[in-house]
Amino acid sequence: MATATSTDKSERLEFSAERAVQVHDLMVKTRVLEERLITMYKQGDGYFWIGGPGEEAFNIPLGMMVDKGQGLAHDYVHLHYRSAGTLLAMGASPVDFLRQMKNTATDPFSGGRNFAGHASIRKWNVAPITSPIEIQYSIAPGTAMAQKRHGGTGITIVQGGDAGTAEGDFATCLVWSSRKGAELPVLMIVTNNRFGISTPYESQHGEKYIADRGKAFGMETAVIDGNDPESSWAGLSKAMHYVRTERRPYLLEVAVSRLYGHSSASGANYNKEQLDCLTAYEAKLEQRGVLTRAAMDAVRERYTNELSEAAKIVRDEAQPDGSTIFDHVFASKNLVGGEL
Amino acid sequence: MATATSTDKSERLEFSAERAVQVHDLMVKTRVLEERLITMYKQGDGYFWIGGPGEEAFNIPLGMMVDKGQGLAHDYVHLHYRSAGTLLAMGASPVDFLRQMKNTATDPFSGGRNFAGHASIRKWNVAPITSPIEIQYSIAPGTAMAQKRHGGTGITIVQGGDAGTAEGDFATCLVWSSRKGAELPVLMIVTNNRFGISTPYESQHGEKYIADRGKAFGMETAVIDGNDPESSWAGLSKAMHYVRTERRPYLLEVAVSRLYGHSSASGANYNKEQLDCLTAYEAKLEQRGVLTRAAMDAVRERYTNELSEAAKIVRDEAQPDGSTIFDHVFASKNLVGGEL
Amino acid sequence: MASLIQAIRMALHVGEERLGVTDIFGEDVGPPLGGVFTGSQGLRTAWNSPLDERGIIGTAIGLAMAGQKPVCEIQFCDYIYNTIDLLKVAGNTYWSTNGDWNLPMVCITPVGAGIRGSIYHSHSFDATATHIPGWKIVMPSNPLDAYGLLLSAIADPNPVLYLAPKALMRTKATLDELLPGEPADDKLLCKMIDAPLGDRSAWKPEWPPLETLFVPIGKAKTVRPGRDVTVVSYGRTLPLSVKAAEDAAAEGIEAEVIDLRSLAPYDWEAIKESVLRTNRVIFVNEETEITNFGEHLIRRTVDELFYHLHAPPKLVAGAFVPGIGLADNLERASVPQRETILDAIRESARHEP
Amino acid sequence: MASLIQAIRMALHVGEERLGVTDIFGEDVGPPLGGVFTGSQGLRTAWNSPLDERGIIGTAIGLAMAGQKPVCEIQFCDYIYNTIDLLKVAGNTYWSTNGDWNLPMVCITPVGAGIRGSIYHSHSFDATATHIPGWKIVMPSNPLDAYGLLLSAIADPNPVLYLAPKALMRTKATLDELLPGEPADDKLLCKMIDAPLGDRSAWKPEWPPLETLFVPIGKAKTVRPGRDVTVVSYGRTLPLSVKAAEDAAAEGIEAEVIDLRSLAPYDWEAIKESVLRTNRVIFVNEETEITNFGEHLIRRTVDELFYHLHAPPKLVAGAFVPGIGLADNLERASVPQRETILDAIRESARHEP
Ligand SMILES: Cc1ncc(C[n+]2csc(CCOP(=O)(O)OP(=O)(O)O)c2C)c(N)n1
Ligand SMILES: Cc1ncc(C[n+]2csc(CCOP(=O)(O)OP(=O)(O)O)c2C)c(N)n1
Ligand SMILES: [Mg+2]
Ligand SMILES: [Mg+2]
Repeated sequence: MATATSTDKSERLEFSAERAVQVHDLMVKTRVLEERLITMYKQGDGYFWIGGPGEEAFNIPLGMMVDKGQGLAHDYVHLHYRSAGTLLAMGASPVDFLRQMKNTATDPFSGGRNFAGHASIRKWNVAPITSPIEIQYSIAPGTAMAQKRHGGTGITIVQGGDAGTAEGDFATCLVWSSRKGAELPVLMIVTNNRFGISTPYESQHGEKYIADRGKAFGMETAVIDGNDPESSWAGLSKAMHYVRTERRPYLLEVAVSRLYGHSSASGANYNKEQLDCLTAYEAKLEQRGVLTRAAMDAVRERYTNELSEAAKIVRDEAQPDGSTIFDHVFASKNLVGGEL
Repeated sequence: MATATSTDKSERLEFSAERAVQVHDLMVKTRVLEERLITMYKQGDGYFWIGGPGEEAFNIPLGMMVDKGQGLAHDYVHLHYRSAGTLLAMGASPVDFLRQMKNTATDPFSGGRNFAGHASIRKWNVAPITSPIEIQYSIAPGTAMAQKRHGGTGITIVQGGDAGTAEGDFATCLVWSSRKGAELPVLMIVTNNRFGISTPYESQHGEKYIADRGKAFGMETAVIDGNDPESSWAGLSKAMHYVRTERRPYLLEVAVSRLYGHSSASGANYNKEQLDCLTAYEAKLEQRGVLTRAAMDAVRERYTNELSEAAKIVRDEAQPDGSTIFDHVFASKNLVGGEL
Repeated sequence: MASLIQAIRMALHVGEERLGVTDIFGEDVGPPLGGVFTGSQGLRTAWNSPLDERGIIGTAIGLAMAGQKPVCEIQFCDYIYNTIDLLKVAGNTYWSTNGDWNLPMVCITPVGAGIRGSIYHSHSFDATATHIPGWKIVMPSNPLDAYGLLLSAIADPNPVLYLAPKALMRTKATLDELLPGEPADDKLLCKMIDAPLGDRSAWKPEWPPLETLFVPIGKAKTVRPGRDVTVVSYGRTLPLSVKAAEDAAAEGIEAEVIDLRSLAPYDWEAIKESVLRTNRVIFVNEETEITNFGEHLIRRTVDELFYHLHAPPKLVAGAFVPGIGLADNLERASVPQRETILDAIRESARHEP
Repeated sequence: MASLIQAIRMALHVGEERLGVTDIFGEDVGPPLGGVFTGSQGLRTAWNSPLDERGIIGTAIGLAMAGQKPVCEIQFCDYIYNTIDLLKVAGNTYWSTNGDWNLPMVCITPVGAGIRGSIYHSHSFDATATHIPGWKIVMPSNPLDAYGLLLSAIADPNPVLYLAPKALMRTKATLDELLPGEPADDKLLCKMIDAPLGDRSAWKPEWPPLETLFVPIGKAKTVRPGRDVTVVSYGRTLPLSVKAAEDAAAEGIEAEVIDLRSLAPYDWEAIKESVLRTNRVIFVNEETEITNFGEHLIRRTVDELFYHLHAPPKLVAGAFVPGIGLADNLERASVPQRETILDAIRESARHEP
């Protein structure tokens, strides 16, 4: 896992072979997880799937570069429902995603209460992923404000889709992050797959780039290709370095693919018309001689087996009991305040 | 009243003497009205005052240039609580503002239900002025859309303050007005008095100019001096001409004063530190020889007497009866659809 | 025989063609999708909005002001809660302006549980909605009412909220409740008006020769007569209540079931007339149970009919917890089930005063 | 003797100094104004936010997540209705994450009529608020409770909504209800802690040596004992209810008045104990009356105490109209008055079963 220090290195255009292998490994792991989740849905082992295949080349570098930990010295991460890759790169276990898919009592994110892809990991400052689009952008200024006050290099990272930027909450984040003299260390990320469910970007946006919306607020902005992990890494390095050291906001727009459509509601079938970042990166690695086809196939096979085993375990885990609906309505301890 | 045609003339830097006199007359009329309302409040003839003294040099040109009328061929006007000048310039009667101040049953805007400054004039497409800050910006795209479809030169004008632009509704208007191929004929106006109640602009805004927020959306924008009626006229001419003919949005930021503080809640006392547009314009007119001091004093005296008479009339008008609270919960006719 | 969602779509079509509807819009409402529940496929005036509920309600208000007839959609009522201020404005405009501006707009939103929708696709909205003055509120439980209530909503000069029970979207009409003009053959109907899978760019629906039918807003319907206890419900819990009444009948208890259909204004006369006969009443809905619209109906019942009651009036509603959990056990424990309603019927009917 | 708003300010000060409050924020909450009702004058951690209620609630959630203790303000509850989705999220986070994240935040908002606030400065919020699970909700009617409930709210690890009755802001404590540590001389107190008129940039408050006092959330208080009828109220209508009870006493009716103080969780035991003695109950609040929290209390009453009632339980609440009109006649006709409450007391007490 990269620490704050390693991400502070200025951007590099070429990866080391080591990092390339690590990124590739996590990309495959994520893709195999998503495919397993889709299979579970299709086999009736879950009611709904939504996830991030097509965003691995961005989400994995992001997860690797997060300064992971608990409390103000580390990054706070406000993600959305396509973020499994980021979380796997941070070290989350794929089996937990299967648990949420199958809504078992063992689901560590919600105890079988929430949809797939709605993680919550307080011990790593991963804010609960919620369904209402874009509200994370209204919440993010709060964690960032506490970090600004605390000092250090911890930042707040908030991510959402392109269509969601039409909600007022996106503007709220722009406004609250850029107040003069009270600028916040927020990295605002928009993963632009050019769709909101069925609605194409072109039909709803007057902006050429969403990132341009930051400019009126004096924010640094960039638009990067999120279909390539190396361009993602470079873009993230630059953005994170700025936010960590300047303690000011940065708006990063990232072009990504949506490889299995919006969600299970739209069929969850592979879309050949979209650029597949994994295929593309594998071609690059093979061509560069970093990994052979056989080695890459072995990676995939390993994860496929792992996930297939994991699915078997999860299949036998208990569902939550109906009587538990009354649990956790009110807290009796201030966990976020450090009470144990 | 200027019609669409007359406002289509391109901007002129110098006013004709005739127009200057007309503008001055309306500025005085508006100022005297506001002063009367404040007096009423202070004498206990009303519970609350809020209004627009300090914005006359902009609001009056605006009202004069509105294409006034009912229905899609004319302008729809979504104002806020500092807009008496605009409405007087459109031809509204000052006495009606006194009625609302004194919440009489004769108040034509709300029958004694709403606060001072909350007009509603359907026959002139003046949308009801509501208290929740900024929601008019979420509503304006609706009237503009109907006008775009209808064709012609009617536009939607929406106005609010600087602090209010932090609400998501302002962004909603930017987004909905600028969708590619579906751009709307909306003139978005921000009257920037550099305060939200007690909170200074500088402490809450990262934007140098609020108007810059339009740029990412491909909108035309301008920042003008609203403390001078001639610069207001020029800025409005240009903006309106663009919106009327191009059928696309325009964002106009206007520097204005707040001469009597926020409202009666903050005392409603004259603030000598603010530039007084009326004093300034009178000096200009006198210097140019357009009007003598005596002539201007006469104008003021005439309106002072008029308003004082009007206040007497209103003092004797009946308050609404308690039983009327159940009136107008539901409409039985589609008035906006043309039913009579 | 139309399904409930097809009935909505046909009503929207009739609205466009004969009642002046100018805009049917919301997220994914226009082509290519035509609504996440297919409710706006093939409609002439349907268009996709930005992903912005506040903009949707605001624009509907503006369109109504400009003399248009908008029907807007909030994709799921779970996402309507950032617009309550605007809904309140829509509801108070006619009153605040002392009758100057009416706002003829319809807002459709799918509601309720029963589809394993987890925390954010299971909300009910009737408690919050009935607390907002100035709106008419309807909620059909079958295709014919879905059709007739929507036409009435469109024709109404006021804001009308149309709550569409998600879990009943595919419920079919019965043969004696055909929509006026629709073909009895449901396969044929699907062929005529359902968009094909895949590329739809060249597709056009073939609308049956539909007639208008107005189910009056404010009129309940007794869907099952009975002498022993009155059950008042609406939406998804209405058919559940009917099933529970059938179960009760097997035990010799005859429950009368009233489909309220309109929540504002609601048909108090129908409730009263029934309770005066049965002397026992149960209100059933799936909203969370604190500050619930059924509690209003209970209050009115004890206000006006206290001495006619032979048992305490009952509410069967959703558990007061922060969400409906995804797992089947959680959903079942959170919202009324056939058995819970049956229990309430038994308890009320067998209660000795 | 502090006024209610001074009690709030002093509680916030104690919160800052002894209970870890990190942020007191909202529109005009910081210097120079210190709140439109002066509630945050002179506080160390008070700051002005952008004019954006969604940002205020969202940021409070974020601050709470980050281990801070935010107290945010919505300037008037009339302007909270664009944040209901966020309030719901704050209320469901602990539950949705199965106990992973609690959110220790307080949201203060002035509520109610009685100050000729017209349509947008007269709203009540108790109906909407009590329908949102996961929040604790308190509403004081006097300075001592205002102080003690706010300290409990701050100490609570959950989101707590603090409804401050606008019309009671200047209500003074009585001598036997002094805040622990405050001077009895109210002029002195004003001199110590009220910001001067004019330039305040150099001003600093001089805080009295206050002690903590926690009024437990969920505990009602019987403010007037009585044997004939129970009146349950809170906030602005509580002192009105007491006055109406005094009027009734002059007619020989002894009404017991309970100040609920907490709306969620609420003190059912206190209500029950009283109703079991008086057998008659009236719930009084100023919210609009359809889908009203008092209706929930009536439902619970008929559920659990039906056969103990010697009269139908009554609700005295606001008229169900889209707003409270500015003119005095309109306001009086819209919300409960001393006489309306007295009428209800008479009717209930004299009702022959
Ligand atoms: C407030 C809100 N409105 C509507 C929805 C339904 N919805 C779920 S995903 C989605 C589209 C999101 O598009 P985008 O923001 O581009 O993210 P993407 O799914 O493309 O990554 C919609 C409308 C929602 N979840 N929340
Ligand atoms: C949604 C909402 N929040 C808060 C208020 C209370 N309020 C009334 S005016 C005002 C300040 C508005 O400032 P600005 O937008 O700059 O307009 P100005 O009054 O300066 O013209 C506030 C906070 C309100 N009316 N509506
Ligand atoms: Mg997208
Ligand atoms: Mg301002």
